[in-house]
Amino acid sequence: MAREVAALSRQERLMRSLSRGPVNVAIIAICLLWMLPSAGLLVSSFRPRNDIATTGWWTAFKTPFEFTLANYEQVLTTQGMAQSFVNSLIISVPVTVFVVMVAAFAAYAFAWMELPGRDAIFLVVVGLIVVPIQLTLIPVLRMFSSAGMTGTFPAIWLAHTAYGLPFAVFLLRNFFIALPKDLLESAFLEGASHTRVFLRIVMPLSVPSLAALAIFQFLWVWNDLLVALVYLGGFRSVAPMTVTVSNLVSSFGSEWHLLTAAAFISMMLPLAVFFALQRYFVEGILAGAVKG
Amino acid sequence: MRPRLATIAWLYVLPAFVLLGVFLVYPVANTVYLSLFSGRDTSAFVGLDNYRYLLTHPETVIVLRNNLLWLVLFTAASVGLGLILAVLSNQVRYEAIAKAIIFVPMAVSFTAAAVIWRFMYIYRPPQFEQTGVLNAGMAALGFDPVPWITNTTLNNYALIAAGVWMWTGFALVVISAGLKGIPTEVLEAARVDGANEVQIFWRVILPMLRSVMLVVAVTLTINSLKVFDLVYVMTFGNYQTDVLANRMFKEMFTFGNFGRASAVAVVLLLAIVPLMLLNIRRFRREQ
Amino acid sequence: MSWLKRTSILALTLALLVTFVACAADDTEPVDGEEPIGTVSVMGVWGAGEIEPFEEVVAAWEADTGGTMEFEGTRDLSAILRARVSGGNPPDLAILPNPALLQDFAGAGDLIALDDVLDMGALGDDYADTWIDLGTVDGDLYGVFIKAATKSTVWYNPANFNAAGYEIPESWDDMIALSDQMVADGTAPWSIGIESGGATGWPGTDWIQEILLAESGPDVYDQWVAHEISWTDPAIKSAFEKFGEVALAEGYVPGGADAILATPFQDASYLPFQDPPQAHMYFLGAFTQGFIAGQFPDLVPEDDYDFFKFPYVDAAYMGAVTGGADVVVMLNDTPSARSLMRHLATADAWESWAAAGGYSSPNRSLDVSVYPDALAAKAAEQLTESAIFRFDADDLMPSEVQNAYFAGIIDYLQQPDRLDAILGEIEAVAAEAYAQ
Amino acid sequence: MARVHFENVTKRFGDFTALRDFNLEIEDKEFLVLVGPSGCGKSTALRMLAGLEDITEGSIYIGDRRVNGVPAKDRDIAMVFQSYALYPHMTVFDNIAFGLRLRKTPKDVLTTKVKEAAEVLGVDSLLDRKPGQLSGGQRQRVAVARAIVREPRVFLLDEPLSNLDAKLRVHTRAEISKLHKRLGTTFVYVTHDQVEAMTMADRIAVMNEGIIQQVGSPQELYDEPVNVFVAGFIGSPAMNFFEAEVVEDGGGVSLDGDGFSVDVPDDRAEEMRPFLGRRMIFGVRPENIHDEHFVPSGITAAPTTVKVDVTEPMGNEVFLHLLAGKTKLLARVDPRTKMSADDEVEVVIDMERMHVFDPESREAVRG
Repeated sequence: MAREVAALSRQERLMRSLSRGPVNVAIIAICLLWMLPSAGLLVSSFRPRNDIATTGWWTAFKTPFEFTLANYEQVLTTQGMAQSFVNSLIISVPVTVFVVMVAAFAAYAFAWMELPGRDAIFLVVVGLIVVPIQLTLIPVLRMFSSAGMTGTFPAIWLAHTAYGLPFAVFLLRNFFIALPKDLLESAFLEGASHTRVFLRIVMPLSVPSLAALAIFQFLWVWNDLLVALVYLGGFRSVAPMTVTVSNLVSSFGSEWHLLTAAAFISMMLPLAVFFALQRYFVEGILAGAVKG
Repeated sequence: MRPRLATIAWLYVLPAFVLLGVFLVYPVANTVYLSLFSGRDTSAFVGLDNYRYLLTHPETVIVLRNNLLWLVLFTAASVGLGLILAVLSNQVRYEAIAKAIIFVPMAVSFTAAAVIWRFMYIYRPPQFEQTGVLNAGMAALGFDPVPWITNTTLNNYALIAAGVWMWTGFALVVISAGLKGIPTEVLEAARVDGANEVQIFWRVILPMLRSVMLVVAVTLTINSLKVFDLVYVMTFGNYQTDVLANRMFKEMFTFGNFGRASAVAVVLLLAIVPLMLLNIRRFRREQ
Repeated sequence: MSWLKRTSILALTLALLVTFVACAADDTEPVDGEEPIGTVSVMGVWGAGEIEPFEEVVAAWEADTGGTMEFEGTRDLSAILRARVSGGNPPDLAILPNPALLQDFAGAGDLIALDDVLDMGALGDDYADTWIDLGTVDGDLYGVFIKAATKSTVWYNPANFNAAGYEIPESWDDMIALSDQMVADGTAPWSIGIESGGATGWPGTDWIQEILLAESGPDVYDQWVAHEISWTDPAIKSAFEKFGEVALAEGYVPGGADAILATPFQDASYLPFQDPPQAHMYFLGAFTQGFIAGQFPDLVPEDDYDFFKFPYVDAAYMGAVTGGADVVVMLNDTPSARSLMRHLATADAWESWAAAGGYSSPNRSLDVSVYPDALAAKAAEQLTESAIFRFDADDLMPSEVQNAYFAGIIDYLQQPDRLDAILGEIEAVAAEAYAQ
Repeated sequence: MARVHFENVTKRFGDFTALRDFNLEIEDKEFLVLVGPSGCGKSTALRMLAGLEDITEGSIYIGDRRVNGVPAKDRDIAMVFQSYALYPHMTVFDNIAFGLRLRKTPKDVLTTKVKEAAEVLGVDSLLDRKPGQLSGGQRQRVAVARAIVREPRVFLLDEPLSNLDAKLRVHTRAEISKLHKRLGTTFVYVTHDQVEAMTMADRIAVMNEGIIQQVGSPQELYDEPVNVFVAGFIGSPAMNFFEAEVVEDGGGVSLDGDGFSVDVPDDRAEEMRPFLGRRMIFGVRPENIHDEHFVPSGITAAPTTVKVDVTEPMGNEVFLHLLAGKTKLLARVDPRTKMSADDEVEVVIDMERMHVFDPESREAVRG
């Protein structure tokens, strides 16, 4: 099925392409449909303000062409945009690392160590996936302000790490438990400690699923607005991209020309990360979700 | 040896426990407690009044209805489309590209997605040139433009469509991975046994994908119950599109009604827990 | 393996950083007395086009005192502010978009009374009593109104009016007659759009409030705001029906009710100024000037766009004006915050913004000549000179009621026959909310 | 009539040619084994016959019908896969019944047939289980039962024994032979194991690098391999090869190898004369090298001095790894031999049974 046949008799090739015809049409149609919304965003972001409000983006391809970089210029030169890009990285990268580390330790324990009531505890941990984080905002903010941590990066690191943990533990534990038992047992027989097995065998073997988790986590944190707004506030010195972008919109109405450009800028890094690590991503998903 | 091992095990899970306890477990417990009190200052104990309100008030009944709509349509459409695309794209050479295209929306923030979809759904009166893709299409086909976001019979579907756009990529990637896990020989055996492609799909592929589909479906169902950002950004729950998570946000932060907000959260939790149990039971069984 | 080593080093570095930042964050708390001025955080709904002029307003204070202002902008101010206040981490100052929030927070004891912060005598000279009253809760002043906008402005294109020989209407009946004339001439009289994301409906409430004040007068208006009369009162119902006379009349609004619901209010403001015009009139606050100027930079104020005052229904209330305003409140009592608060309460501070445009001051001491054009001055005058001024009613109501009111506007446009039921539903929400 | 006929069949995967001008006739009710090292194209040939691969060039006939382009389901064949390819979500009963169900077989007939097939393979007690609950041997039986239940015209088996342990493999080999006799159907069986081929086949087709090397009965292949490849592939342990020059030796002919020499018996000397002065490849099977003390009667002795490198006693025989000069030879000798490692000894090579190949074409040379 996976193997493609390059050389077929002409008749057979014709038959095959005829029978594949509808499949190709369907896939290409759906792909185009899926790209349509993003394409509209991209095209619009290069159109002058007045045009966006009065004509559809597809009319941009009619002559006379009127494209402009002004929207991007305005967004990029907005005060604090560069700073907020850095802030987004300062928030997302450590959180991603923390989540992966903390979850990996816990997941290893749930998969391979003896803990009283292990499965029940695991159930509770995974059950926490369902908690809507909005409901944690106030109690957590209270703790932060009594600790004097509001508006600081460590506060949002801790909070985001905690919010990401249930899913992360769930994913990694399912992957770890699917590792070949013999491999770990032979290491134990040779006298390796749990820590050694974890660091030297389990972690290196799990790179795909760690990468998949890291991508997910990075995307979530990068794209988060609510948590940043509440724990970090909108100060320019700490505000991430999402907060700065949402501030591009004045208190009145919809500035499409800025929103489209800003939305596209905010999408670029996540997309780059995703495409760069796509291979790991699929492998990791496969491992975590399918093998169980 | 034994006690020392357990100690190490506890050390491994300790950081996770501390974080989860402080940031999730404690707030949840607090919420359940608060849901029994009324008003802004949550001083008066009212028992289950907040729940009664939630389950009987016309406005909140619409919220429950909408969540049900999300649960059924969003989950079914995402899983269904993901399955169809996984099977179809498995047969073409540009599979990787096709999957990446479908997956892209996963990498988009809800804020950006909301911008994108408000752009799709823009409505202008019939006598004007349409600037939204959908209404331009309607106009090209000779229909009147449709106010997708405000029309109360359509707007929930319009929001769900945006959700499906975002999450089908997830379903596709996971189901496709599952599909690749089916040994080619089993499909060939079915072919030799006399099954045509349609029969192979229904009687061999689909049953073998069951557990993968279940994982995807449960994940998406949980998402459908927790859906917040899209609704928050696109309609804020106006025009009868409100959902539980947004309602909770509104009650808590806009109205300052903590008791009621907590009750909404508890209902949300209670709705999701059975699904979670289902998911975990499946994993237990497979081990 | 080296990957792991690198990550552990990274983690360690970050852990050190945590301690460092946590310590660094602590030393900004000031001590009592006239201490050196530090950083003041200000939260508001303002975004692009508003933050920059506000920073200019603060620049003078920063230069004088050596303090700095950090602005936190968020579209969903009430939610974020409530979370921050509940979490014990409010900003020093906040610029609230409506007095209802002020009353809410002041009532809960979250705001600092300003009576001993500001020179109350000078404030009384600068502001009409209406503004002082709106900022007062239980006898204490909690907020100073800084940026206001009259809402009684109907925008039109003078060139088009002249060409067609249309007269500016003074009464409601004149306006309806003019509208019918326009329909007969082939162009829709009105452009209306009430879409505004999460706050959809509010431009409609501006109509209701304007009509209610122009028809039933300020006393009924006040009773309504205080919920001393029911939402099912004939005066309220009449205001809705008069709104319907315009919004739902055949041929009055391009696209009818569907378009009103789905069109963003900002986009709707463009129609009278397009070439050819798609409509002749647009009713919304003075800030509409900014939309028109932004979309059509070549148009000349007064020649190509202008406004007239919303007509009276009952001649007794001919000069009545509604409006809205942003109010600055204090949440942390620090010398720095007090210092900035005092600065913001002066008329001089705002001259730069007034000159830059898009700003009307409720402060009588601000010289009208600083406004950049005659329209801006005219709008500011309408605000400060009006015989009867009433604050935007929905901004004074509890948020549940405001929410139900917005929803009521939407429902009414979709199902005008259900008006009685819709008003009954809002009343039910109000009865509960005001009881608390 | 279920003859199978490959006619000038070629299969290419992109630039790689898996099968080159493949011609083979398989008679009705014949048990034909395709054997060869992995990657030789044997599985490709089988899968083309099954309809699982397209045919690049040439034709395949089942009976009189040209089946190019006919989907697998319409070829009336059944196949047992190496991994058994059981449907994991179905019970054993449903696995066996699947093909019949697709053909809308009436329910009572279906049940009878499934039970019959299960009984034949001895899996009738497992009908309610799922494949996950079966052992490897049981799974293999279910796979066979699933194939036979449909009474196909041709029965294809793709390395069906390779996942079984050695003991079970020997046992199942015999069972499959019995099954073939009982069913009276054409069997095409693919394996890389020449023992399986020798023990079960009516005829064997030896393949290498996409080309059929030789087709014939097991004995023909053993006795008269047409080239070095077949000679080395058939027979276990494999045939010894050495290069040697053919020289005149006092009226007789002898072979001058690297560091050893052996006489050619008179009755084959004439045959060697045309190659006098040339280096040829010679093949001797291990069973044709004997301990000088235990030479069976009736063979023409050609004694040679060699050094014993390693001895491997097997109980019923002893394998001797020998060094004749630089040439390594393996001998399979009588268990009573006293030879031990490092001994300089005399062995007797039955040169009448020697095989001679042309060093260039590597084809067998016949006198």
